[in-house]
Amino acid sequence: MEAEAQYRSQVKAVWRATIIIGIVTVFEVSLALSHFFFFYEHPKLVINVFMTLATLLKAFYIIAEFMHLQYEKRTLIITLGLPLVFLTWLIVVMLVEGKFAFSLLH
Amino acid sequence: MQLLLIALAIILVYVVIAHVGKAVELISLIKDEKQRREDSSRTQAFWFAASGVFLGLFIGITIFTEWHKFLTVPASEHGKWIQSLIVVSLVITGVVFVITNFLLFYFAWKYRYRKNRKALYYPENNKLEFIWTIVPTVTFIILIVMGVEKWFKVFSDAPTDAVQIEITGKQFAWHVRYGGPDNELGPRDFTLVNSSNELGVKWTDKSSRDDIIDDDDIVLPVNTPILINIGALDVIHSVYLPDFRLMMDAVPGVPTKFWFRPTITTEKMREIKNDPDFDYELACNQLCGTGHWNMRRVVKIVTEEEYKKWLSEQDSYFETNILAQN
Amino acid sequence: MAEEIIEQEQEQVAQHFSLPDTNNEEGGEHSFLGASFGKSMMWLFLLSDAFTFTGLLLGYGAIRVKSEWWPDPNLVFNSMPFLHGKDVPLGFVTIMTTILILSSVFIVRAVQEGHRMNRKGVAIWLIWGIIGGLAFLGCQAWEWSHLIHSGMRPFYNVYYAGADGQTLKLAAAEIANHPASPGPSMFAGSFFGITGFHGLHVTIGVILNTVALIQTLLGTYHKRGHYEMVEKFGLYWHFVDLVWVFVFLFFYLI
Amino acid sequence: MTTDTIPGQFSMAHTAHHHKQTFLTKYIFSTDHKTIAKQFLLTGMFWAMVGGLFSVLFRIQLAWPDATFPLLETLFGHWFEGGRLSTEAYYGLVTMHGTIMVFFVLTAGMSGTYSNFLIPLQIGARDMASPMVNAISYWLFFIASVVMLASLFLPTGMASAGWTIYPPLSVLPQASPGSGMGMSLWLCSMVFFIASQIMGGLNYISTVLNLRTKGMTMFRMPLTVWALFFTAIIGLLSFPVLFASVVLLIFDRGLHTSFYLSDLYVGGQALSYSGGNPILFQHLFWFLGHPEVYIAVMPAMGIVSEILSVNSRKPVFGYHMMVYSLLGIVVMSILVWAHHMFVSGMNPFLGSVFMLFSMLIAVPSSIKVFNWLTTIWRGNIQMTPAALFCLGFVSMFISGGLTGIWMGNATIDIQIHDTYFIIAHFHLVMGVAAFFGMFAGVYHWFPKFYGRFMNETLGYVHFIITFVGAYLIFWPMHYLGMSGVPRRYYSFHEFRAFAEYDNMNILITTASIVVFFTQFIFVINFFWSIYKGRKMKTMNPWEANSLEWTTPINVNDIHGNWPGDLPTVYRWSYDFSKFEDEERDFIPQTEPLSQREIELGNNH
Repeated sequence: MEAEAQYRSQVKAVWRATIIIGIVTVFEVSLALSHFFFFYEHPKLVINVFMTLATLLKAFYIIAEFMHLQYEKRTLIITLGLPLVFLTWLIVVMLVEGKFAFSLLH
Repeated sequence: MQLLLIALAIILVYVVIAHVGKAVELISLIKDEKQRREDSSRTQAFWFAASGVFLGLFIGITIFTEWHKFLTVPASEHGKWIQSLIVVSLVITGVVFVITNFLLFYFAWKYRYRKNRKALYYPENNKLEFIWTIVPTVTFIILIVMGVEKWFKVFSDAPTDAVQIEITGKQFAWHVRYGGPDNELGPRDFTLVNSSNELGVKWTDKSSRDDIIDDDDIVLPVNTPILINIGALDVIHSVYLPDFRLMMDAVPGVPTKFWFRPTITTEKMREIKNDPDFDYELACNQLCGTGHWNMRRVVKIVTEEEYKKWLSEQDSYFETNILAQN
Repeated sequence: MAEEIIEQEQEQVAQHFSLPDTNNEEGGEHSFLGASFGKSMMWLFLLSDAFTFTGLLLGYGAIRVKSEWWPDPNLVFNSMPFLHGKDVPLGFVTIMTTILILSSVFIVRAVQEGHRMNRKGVAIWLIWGIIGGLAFLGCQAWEWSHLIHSGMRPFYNVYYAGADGQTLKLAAAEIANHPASPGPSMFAGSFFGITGFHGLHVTIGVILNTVALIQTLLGTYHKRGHYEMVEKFGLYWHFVDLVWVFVFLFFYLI
Repeated sequence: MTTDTIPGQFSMAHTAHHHKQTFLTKYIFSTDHKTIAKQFLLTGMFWAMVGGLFSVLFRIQLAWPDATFPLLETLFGHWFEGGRLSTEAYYGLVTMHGTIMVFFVLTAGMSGTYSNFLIPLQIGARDMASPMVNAISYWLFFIASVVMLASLFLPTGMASAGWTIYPPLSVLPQASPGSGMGMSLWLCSMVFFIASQIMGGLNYISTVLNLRTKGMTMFRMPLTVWALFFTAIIGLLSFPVLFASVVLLIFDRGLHTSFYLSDLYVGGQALSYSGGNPILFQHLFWFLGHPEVYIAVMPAMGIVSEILSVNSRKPVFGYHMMVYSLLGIVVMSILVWAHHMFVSGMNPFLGSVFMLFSMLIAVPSSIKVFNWLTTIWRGNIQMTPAALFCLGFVSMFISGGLTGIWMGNATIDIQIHDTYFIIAHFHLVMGVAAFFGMFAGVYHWFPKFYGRFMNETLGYVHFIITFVGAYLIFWPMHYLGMSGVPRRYYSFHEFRAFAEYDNMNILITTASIVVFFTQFIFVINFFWSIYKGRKMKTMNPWEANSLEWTTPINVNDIHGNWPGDLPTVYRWSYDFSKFEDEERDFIPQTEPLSQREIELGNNH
């Protein structure tokens, strides 16, 4: 019956992750709407940062729980995680370049 | 018919070569395998070493005969910095090039196959590997530091008194606009382009009224900072002035710029080069279509007095072309 | 000393022989990733697909950063089907997100049932997952057609900046007077381009899940002894969900 | 000896493949990795000849810009209208030469051939992880080839925006005749090609990770497998970004979005594109484009390490360092792309960061060079054609690599960017060098490919002319570039400064014609030897250690590579000349450690 218990705990973990993702989504949307309704005159930067972090949290739960990655072998996690360094660098470069083009134009 | 004959001749040559190869192989097979390997290794090591000597001579001789062509006199301030970096790199890489290539050919000759000899089992030496990790790293870091310092100097902000000009690329020519007496370029809008206003200058803006647009040689003063505002109308071009070591892409939609300080007038350069017809040339260096090779403009570097005189003789494009026509 | 080394070596050799073989039918070195080659191939594919989507999203990001002004998504995505004229900012897209996440959860459940070799359970959850996917596609189709009806095209954007920076919308009658897009045209271009590319992925995912469903119903996987195929297609489906989370952030929230 | 004569020995696991084979299933739609490797090789050879021919054609134009060649008009029709290469055809040929050589020959032809052939054979696997995906990978490449080939014959001209297809030139048919249908087919072909590469890469990686035979730990793999493995990783991470950039380009062309376009006035009218940024494309493109050069040269590095070691009868020096330097190259190569764009109008601060990375990537490369030199030091070098090509590779790699230190220095790059200097640099370091690796591989593994040897004499002739010729072609280009001659010019006579190099251009073109025709010696040798070459009589003709030489001579008839059980591995593949007093100077990987070795300790 050990398998059965494991199954139950896994199912529970998935629903838990679902609820967390749901709450985070509600949090994000309410942040966006609160800016829209109450702080429209103010810059959105801080809220954007919080929403990005919330999305990363969601992404973490999708990858770790739904895609089952946190239960996989460590090497697989590392193999998939390390290339994200390249992505990060690409993102940084592109956004800096976009800003630079902005500064040239205005 | 002629074509057929040529084709036949070529094929015949190849067939002969192939048969010779086959025959040589058959002859060599008579020998003992190891002896055969030793003989052919000697022959090939000889030819390889000979080709190394030939190439060494070729490279050595051409470097000396072509020296004046590839290390030309830089005609700008930052050109000299680049030149000095090139000399440093040339020395470092030259030494490494000679040593490593020599060792390669020498080892290939010295350690060619002999049937009675055994190679040395030498799989690792951490100390050695450590040395040739560290030494290149340190060398490169020195080069990087030298390069970065100059790089930021080249791309620093132009002095405020820099002469403003604008070079705009289009297929397949350059438009040049000078700031005019107020040394300020008026704004542009690509939707305003038409046959009488090929750059789309906004004439409503005051600063554009005195701008000079001239299709003749580009005239610029010596020893004065010059800020080139670069743009393009249709595709990416690249402003390239080899003598000034100046290159910057002209990108439609994204204005770029480059400032430099020319140090040698055209007249003086003619003396230096001992070539009375010499001219500085502006070329396009980014593939921009079928006329890419054809975008030539002459740049004239003159003394400051001559430049002032030239400037005073120029008319505002707005007054002579736009006002006069309407 | 020598004996120790011999022992060590023998142990090492013995270890090579006793390693469990997960993939190579004839037993080989242990799997580096701890997953069958099929699953590692799917993971690696998803990794490379993540690079594709990052490239696309950066195309959008770099342009948005470069632009002086961008329409406020709260004012653009504020319609709901069956609620004409009502202003519900971000309402519909939140529903879409929920649908896609739930559909992802259903597929996880299918995978878990697969581990228990529960054929019926797998089939039921797969059906739910497919329904979720189709519902999402339907929602996207509605949103697209709504935007297209209001005059949006990949190269034409009806939302433009008002005098003090607020988002205004061009009325349908005025469009003819504006041959060039009044607002940043890339607002529409990147939206259609990237959600379209994502939608293509969703479509492929639905097809894959349908294939898995048919195979499950036919009992192919049961005969095979494992439901790994469901797991692999499931990974793909979660990835689609993952991408949507970011699309949601970048196009609707920020 | 066919598989039928050894009943019972054939692996149980693969009896499914043991059905009756027709010509079609065996040679055309085969899922056997060896056949697919040969398909890649032959397609690659075809493309190499086309690409080489194109380079000769436009070199003729550069050497004799004002002469006419009626013969060429007869041969090539409207490209040579009136015996002179037209500008449209010139830029088309330049573009196609780059595309074909970089993508179809040095990427697909190179890693397609060797990954497919060597990975399963050298790690002791029966086939790729997924033979089906492998076959699909080839056929996608084939479709890409057909589409690209079709684009050559378009009456409106082939793509002519350079192999880097920078927008807006590649987007606007008004700007260049080749940007119409020609570019559409180019992009279409590229989409198939990228799909092919990603599928192949997935397969190579999971094969190496999952299908190694008993005892074949990662650090016992031959360096070829390491190199091909890393190549696949680079491809897997960078091709998707090219895909993204191509997709956005297709959006711009088809849907009139303006990801890459802004403020354009072309053909007498202002276009409605706005808000885009052409530099964006360059970033996305070079995110693939730079790793791409390592995709081309890394398999050659692996092949050279392996063949130099086998032929100098010495273990490759610093095996671990070789692996780590490959890894270093993988990591760095994906971080340095923007050094192709120092003067493209990018942020100068980013430029300096990219300069730092670009210079540091030379460190692992120089480690490799020193290790190769030490590998042949005090060796016993058998001068087979394969070994000669490897030595040639090292020389080319040094000569071309050192100028990389110039190009990587952003400040120097202001002067030599996009001139003939860069042409010399990358042709030496990743063009000729990678080709040399490819030739070396063919000469070395030909017996495994076809059970026969290639003719050595022809190999020697091929090598020496190609080697000297390549230097004669590319060395003078350094001088041209340093004095400012830009690349991709149809004629240098417009400019006074560039017109004075006629002699050098004639030298380069003559050498290139000679080298081009020399390659036919190789081609003839190749096809001749398939049918008439000296037969392979022993299983291990080069006395090498790696697993591919433990397969039977007729391995091509066996889908599954080893007729019996898979071999077991006890050591690394570089135990050459380990004991001076032993008659035999190599110890195959399948041989258990002897008592003496165990006592000695420190074994790989």
